[in-house]
Amino acid sequence: MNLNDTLMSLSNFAPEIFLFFMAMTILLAGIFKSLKKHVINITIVSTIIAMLLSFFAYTDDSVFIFNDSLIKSNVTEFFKIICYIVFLIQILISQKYLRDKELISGEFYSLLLFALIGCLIIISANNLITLFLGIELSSLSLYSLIALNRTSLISGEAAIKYFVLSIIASALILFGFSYLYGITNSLMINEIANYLSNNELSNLYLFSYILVFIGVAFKFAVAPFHMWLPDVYEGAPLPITNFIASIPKIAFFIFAYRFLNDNQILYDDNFSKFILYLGIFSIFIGNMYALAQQKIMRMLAYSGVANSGFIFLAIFASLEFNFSVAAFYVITYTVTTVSAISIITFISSNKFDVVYIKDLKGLSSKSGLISVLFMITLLSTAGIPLTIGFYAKYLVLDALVDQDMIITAVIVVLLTVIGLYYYLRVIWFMFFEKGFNSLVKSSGTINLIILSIIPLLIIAIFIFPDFVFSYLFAILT
Amino acid sequence: MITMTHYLVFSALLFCISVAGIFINRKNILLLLMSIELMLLSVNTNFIIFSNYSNDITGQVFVFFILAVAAAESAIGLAIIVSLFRARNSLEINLINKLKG
Amino acid sequence: MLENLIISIPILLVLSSAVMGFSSSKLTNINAGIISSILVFISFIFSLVIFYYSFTNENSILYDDFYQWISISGLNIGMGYLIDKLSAMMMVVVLLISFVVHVYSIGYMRDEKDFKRFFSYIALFTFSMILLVMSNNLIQLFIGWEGVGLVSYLLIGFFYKKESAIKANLKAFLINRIGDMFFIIGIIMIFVLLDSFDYKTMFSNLKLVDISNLEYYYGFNYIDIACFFLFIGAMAKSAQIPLHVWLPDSMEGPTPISALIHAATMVTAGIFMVARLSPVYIYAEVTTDFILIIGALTALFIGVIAIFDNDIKKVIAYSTISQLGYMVSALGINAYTVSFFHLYTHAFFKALLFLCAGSVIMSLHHNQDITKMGGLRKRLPITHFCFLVGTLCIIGFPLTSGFFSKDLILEVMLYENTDLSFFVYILLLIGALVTTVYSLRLIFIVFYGTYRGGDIKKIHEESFVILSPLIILATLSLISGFVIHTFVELPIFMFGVKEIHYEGLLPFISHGVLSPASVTLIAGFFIAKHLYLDNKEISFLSNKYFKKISMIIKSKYKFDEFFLNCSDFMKATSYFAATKFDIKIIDSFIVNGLPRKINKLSTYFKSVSSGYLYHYAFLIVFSLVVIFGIILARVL
Amino acid sequence: MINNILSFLIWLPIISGLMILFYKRNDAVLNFLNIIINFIVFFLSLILLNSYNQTSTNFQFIENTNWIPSLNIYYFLGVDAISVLLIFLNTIIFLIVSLYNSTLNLKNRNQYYASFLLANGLTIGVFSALDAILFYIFFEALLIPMFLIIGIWGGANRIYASIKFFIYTFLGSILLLIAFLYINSSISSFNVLSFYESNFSLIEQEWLFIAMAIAFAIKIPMFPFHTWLPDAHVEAPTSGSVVLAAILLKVGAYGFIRYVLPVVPLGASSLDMFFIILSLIAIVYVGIVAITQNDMKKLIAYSSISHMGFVTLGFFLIFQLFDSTKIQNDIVVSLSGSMYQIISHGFVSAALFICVGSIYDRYKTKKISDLSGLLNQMPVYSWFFVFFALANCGLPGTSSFVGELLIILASFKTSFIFAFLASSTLIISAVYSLWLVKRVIYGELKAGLNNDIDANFLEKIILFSLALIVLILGIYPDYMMTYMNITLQNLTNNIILKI
Repeated sequence: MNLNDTLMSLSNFAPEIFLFFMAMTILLAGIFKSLKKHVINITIVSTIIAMLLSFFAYTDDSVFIFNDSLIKSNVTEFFKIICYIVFLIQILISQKYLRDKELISGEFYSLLLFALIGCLIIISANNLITLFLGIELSSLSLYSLIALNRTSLISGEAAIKYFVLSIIASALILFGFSYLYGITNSLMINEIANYLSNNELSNLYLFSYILVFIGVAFKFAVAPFHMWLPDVYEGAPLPITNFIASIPKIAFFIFAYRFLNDNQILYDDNFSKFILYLGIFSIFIGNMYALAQQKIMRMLAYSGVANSGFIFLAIFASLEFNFSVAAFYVITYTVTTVSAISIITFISSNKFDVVYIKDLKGLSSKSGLISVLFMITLLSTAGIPLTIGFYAKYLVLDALVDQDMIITAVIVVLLTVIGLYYYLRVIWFMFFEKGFNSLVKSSGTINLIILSIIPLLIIAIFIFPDFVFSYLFAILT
Repeated sequence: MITMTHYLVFSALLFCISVAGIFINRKNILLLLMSIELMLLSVNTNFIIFSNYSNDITGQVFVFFILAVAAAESAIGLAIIVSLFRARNSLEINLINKLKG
Repeated sequence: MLENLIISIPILLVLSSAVMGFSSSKLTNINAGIISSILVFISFIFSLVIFYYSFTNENSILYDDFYQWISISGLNIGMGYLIDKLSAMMMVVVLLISFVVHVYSIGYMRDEKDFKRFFSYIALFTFSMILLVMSNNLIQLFIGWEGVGLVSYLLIGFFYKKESAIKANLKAFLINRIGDMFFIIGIIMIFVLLDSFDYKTMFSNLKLVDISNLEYYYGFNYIDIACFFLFIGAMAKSAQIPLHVWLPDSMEGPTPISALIHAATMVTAGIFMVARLSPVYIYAEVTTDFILIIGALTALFIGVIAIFDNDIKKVIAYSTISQLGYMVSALGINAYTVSFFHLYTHAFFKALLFLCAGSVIMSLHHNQDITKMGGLRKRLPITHFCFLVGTLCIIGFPLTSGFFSKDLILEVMLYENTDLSFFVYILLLIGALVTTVYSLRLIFIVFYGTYRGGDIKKIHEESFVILSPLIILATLSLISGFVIHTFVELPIFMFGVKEIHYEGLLPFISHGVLSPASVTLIAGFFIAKHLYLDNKEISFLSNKYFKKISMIIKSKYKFDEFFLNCSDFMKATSYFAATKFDIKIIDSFIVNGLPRKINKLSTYFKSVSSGYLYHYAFLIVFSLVVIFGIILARVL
Repeated sequence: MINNILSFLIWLPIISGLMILFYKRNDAVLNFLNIIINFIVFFLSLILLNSYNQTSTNFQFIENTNWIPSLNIYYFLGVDAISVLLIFLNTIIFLIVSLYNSTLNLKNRNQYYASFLLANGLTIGVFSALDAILFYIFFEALLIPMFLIIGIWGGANRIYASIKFFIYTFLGSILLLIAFLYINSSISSFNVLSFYESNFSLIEQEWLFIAMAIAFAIKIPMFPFHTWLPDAHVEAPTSGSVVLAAILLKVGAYGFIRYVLPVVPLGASSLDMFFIILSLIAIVYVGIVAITQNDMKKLIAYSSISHMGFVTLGFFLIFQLFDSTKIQNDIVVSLSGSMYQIISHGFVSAALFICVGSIYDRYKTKKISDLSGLLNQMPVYSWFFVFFALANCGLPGTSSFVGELLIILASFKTSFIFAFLASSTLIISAVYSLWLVKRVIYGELKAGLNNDIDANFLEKIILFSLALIVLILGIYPDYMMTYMNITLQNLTNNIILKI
């Protein structure tokens, strides 16, 4: 590896490296009282800069950098930019909440940035080592972030649960990695994934893939590996939940994409059925549990479980199509979840935490705009037309029907109908009930504008969806 | 003659024991950390075996990374446990179920 | 020219109805009544012109469509007219009576708040009736048919605050609806057979149909069934047993209405319909026998009820039903013209009787109970005279109109010369006796004897507006029978109908006077005189068997109770279906039950989640083992 | 302009509805704006009605844009006579509703109007979409404004009703989506015209038919799926009930005639007896259920179900007719009857709900047992009520008679029993309609009912125009009959060719 390569690699990885340095800087800045109040701004500005760097360096070619351990292509950059945008929205919205809860500190933003960088590395990783490091970087940061609210009992509990279970998942993934390494003699993901083009499928390969994908299922919170998700949603501070619900999902989707794209294993009946049934089971469990929830975050968590099930179905469906269906689903789901949690973050304040669904009673009379935005978000999660959530579910169903899996499709849609009920319940509390939540604050024009971005996009992309589809189709082929 | 299979079975058993340690242990959180450590070690064993048998050094490089990360994980785990202990004055796993349902 | 006249009749009537219904309060009641009457009168004149035309031009049939109601491939229904002698005659009768009733109502209804609404209704009624009469197809007939039913419904409930009135109108409408249900099936059956609703096409298609081979249900001929269903419609409208129960109750309406709708015109629509469809009915042999029996039963058994009723209007109403029975039984032997003749005479004298009754009721300040009347002959001489004329007509006193028409029916019945017709003839003859008794009873109790209602001095004749219609009708009742030859020679429609054995007016009169009917007349007179004028008892009438019979008759054969039970049953069914089946089973058990089950399951799932870390870990490991197990089993 | 009239019809109310959300200052201005918008939409539909060429069998005013090429979904609009008439019904009803709404006291008036405008546009979309997915999108999206209308402005038990409404109809429609996807997966098109040319095997058609029929049967609603409707009607605000009864139910019927009968006729014909029986149960049984309802809105809701039973009966008779008579015209007659019943019921039920709603506004009760003798206090309303009740029981001269006559006629051609049961509605509908009138309108005024406000000018106009429409449709049905005749013949041809 010569200097030229190194420079090229550095330049191609500049946004992440820049962010990394900024994360350090913020950590330092947090120590000094005089700089402490600037950490937010520094974080925002550096994220924007990183995003712009990433945006302007966008090319359609794929480049292997750092001795092929990382890869940069239009796929990675596209998803990274989405990560940046989502991240930006999250920190912009969470300011007020964090201030109320007195959680603002240098290490908070620094850790958050590290978690982001970890996810970005997962997206770019082409080597098992970098991949593992990326996973661990984001996980380690998140463990600490969840536990950040030291006075809260449930934060600690959420953190320890997430910690232990997440390490089990990591260990499973690593275990799978070790066998893959043993079979292929390589740590390069592209080589591992292409292994089958020259070799027969061995049972060991299948089992290690299943191990790895159980790890992935855990990260996506696909049932029965979902138990951590509701606890973390409930226990963690809302901005952290917001992060966990969104960016790692995108990262792990790319993880799955790397391992499965052009891989013959998808055509293996055992593996594809594994993905399929896991997905259906997850939709079932998620919806069934969400139905009885009284707490809004747990409800969203279980709805997340159901949606992750759909993501697995979408991955299954990439048999027929390509990963664009799954990618669209992941993006849709991520974005709508961010919107939902951001709205909850925004209306929670130190005096009034939105914990139960009934806390939203009469929100529409207090703030019509917020409740309409929330409604759009929820409808999108439920997959009702006029929102992109419809296309997301539509594509999955379409893929299932195209593979003549009508019964599966019917089961899935029937489960979705169950799911509809709890989304509607939120809407009914917001719109149909008389409210008393005078403590909800819904001021701040800038925040409202930021909150409106995603719901507006949800509608706008619904009306003109084709450029998204064709773009995803183009880059993921 | 000890073949690769033996090693692999050994590491798999190690993995199983550690996993069992996690859910059979219902007393102390610290024991969890140990089980986790053991789990990662079984992975390490695997990597070393494969690396050795295939004459490829990268597997062993990976092991170093895993060890380092494991150390970091232990550190953070301990930190979480400390904060948990401060909040509730106990490390009984049985008591950690405020979040459920 | 004639076409314009024909079109303008319904237009004038609907105009009158609309003007009365929507006019502002500026139009005073009297003026409104006058305008309305004038419009009807003009229509009447027009109808006379049409009538003149169709009786002077031999075999002339005016036929056209105003417009196409529906004209799609496979279905052509027009709205139009078919004026032959039958409909021209009927139109004249309807419009004449309507006009008379209009005039009468100006006086009778003058104190009503809803005066104009009343006039709007009767104009609408006349319109619907004309629509029915002049229709050239079955659908238009049905529209008019339902239209008159509607107005009858509205008018019976005219005094909408009275509970009995609104009960009666609902009853009337619903029972008519029972008939209509069958009627519409009948219409459709005819359509399916003859491929048209239009009379002209229908009857010409009838020639192409092989009637004898139309086996349908249970050995009945298709035409029989169709005609049977059509006749059920007629039974409801023309108040035949057992669907007659609405007519006595309909006397809750204002009296002019009883005269117009429930005596002279609407109730005869059933007769008119059968007469109109006579070319079809002559093929329905079983059904015509049925018609014959129903008519005879109605004529006798409902007539008997009239002897025991004390409400002046109800007595007349029962007599109407009985007379309708006569007309129907004439239909039963395909003697359509005879039946129609009785319809025509009956229209005049029955309207007359009702209007007289109305005059009495008005004079007595809305008292209808005949036990509180008596001796009114002196105070109400004109009314008495007219009532007497009406009574003479109905009992068939020689040379009155009723004499001609009723005797003709009896004669034709006897002449038919089958077992059934002879049996019916006997029934009708007894019916004639009964008619005499109750009619004379009424006039004796009301106008003779002594007044039983208090001070007779306060009673006096009503104004000229009330009386002049009586006089007109009385005159018509007296003279209208002399046109008998027109009827016996009247071709109902394009098909030839039954030859009537008729040798001229004088032989008919002499034959009629010497017939058994005269015996019943005389016998009836003496019975009535004995019982009601002299107030004596007849010994055999007081034995216990006769008491029992009279109890049955007074209970009106429990028909009302039967329909009441039916409606109670329907309500109970509905209540059961609504609360038990619809709500309990479908809604609670299935529609809400399934979600409830799912919700329960969900709550159960939630409750079994412990939240313990080691359970979570165990579950992960367990699932892992299961997944591996399954895949191992599949792979190996 | 005339070429894009359908787009205008769809998007004008939707966009103006969204804009009206941001204006809440002055109620009078809002009323005015709302009425004007609805009037313009009505006027546009009038133009549509007028410039539609009845003699052509083709879809007209076609707009075809490749909306989502990657999913093969087109923005494909077009109308035949069925659609035109339904759009016309739709715009009239919404115009009337907008007039009626301006007489009400409302909270959040702008949102209320916006919901209705949205519903207006979306319904027009449903009736004019010729791409299955586009149809589905409008079909589903229509639930949202209705859900909000019932849920926000409804009665005491509105939440239960609205959720039931939403979930129940959603449940059905999602099966519809799967059916569409299946069709697309074999013929690679969502285009209705290619749906018509599709040729599925019998078993496929049966399953497709079941999926689609459940969706539309819930929407109509047919007998065992009907229980959401009374609840929704009882809780919905008056205008909501009007739209629900007059428009939403018709969407289900439209679905049958556009997506079920011509697309999977074999499937339909093999299961038609079942649906005929369900329709007859709806006519007889649901009619009987209506009799003893104590809530006026519930009564009318059940009567709506019963009347819609005629519509479905007319639809499913066609296969029996084809089997027994083989005469195409008979089928056309049956379909014409159904279509006429759809339109007629739209007006009659709308008017009845307006009457009941006005009674509720004045006396704050819909319970029949609480009311009596309203004729004494509000004669104008009461006479209209009587009129529409009579129209409801299919009195000749009103529009309801025409459809029922044709359907009874068609059913007689297949079976005497069908005709007998179908015509029993003459009695049953008279019982529930007129018994209602007897108890509520006639009689002595119930003590405690004190309200001297009769219909005001606007309400008189509303009721009068509805009455006029009902009468005109009843007296001169030929205009509409011939208007849609060619289309129905063409439809019949399509169906016959595939059986």
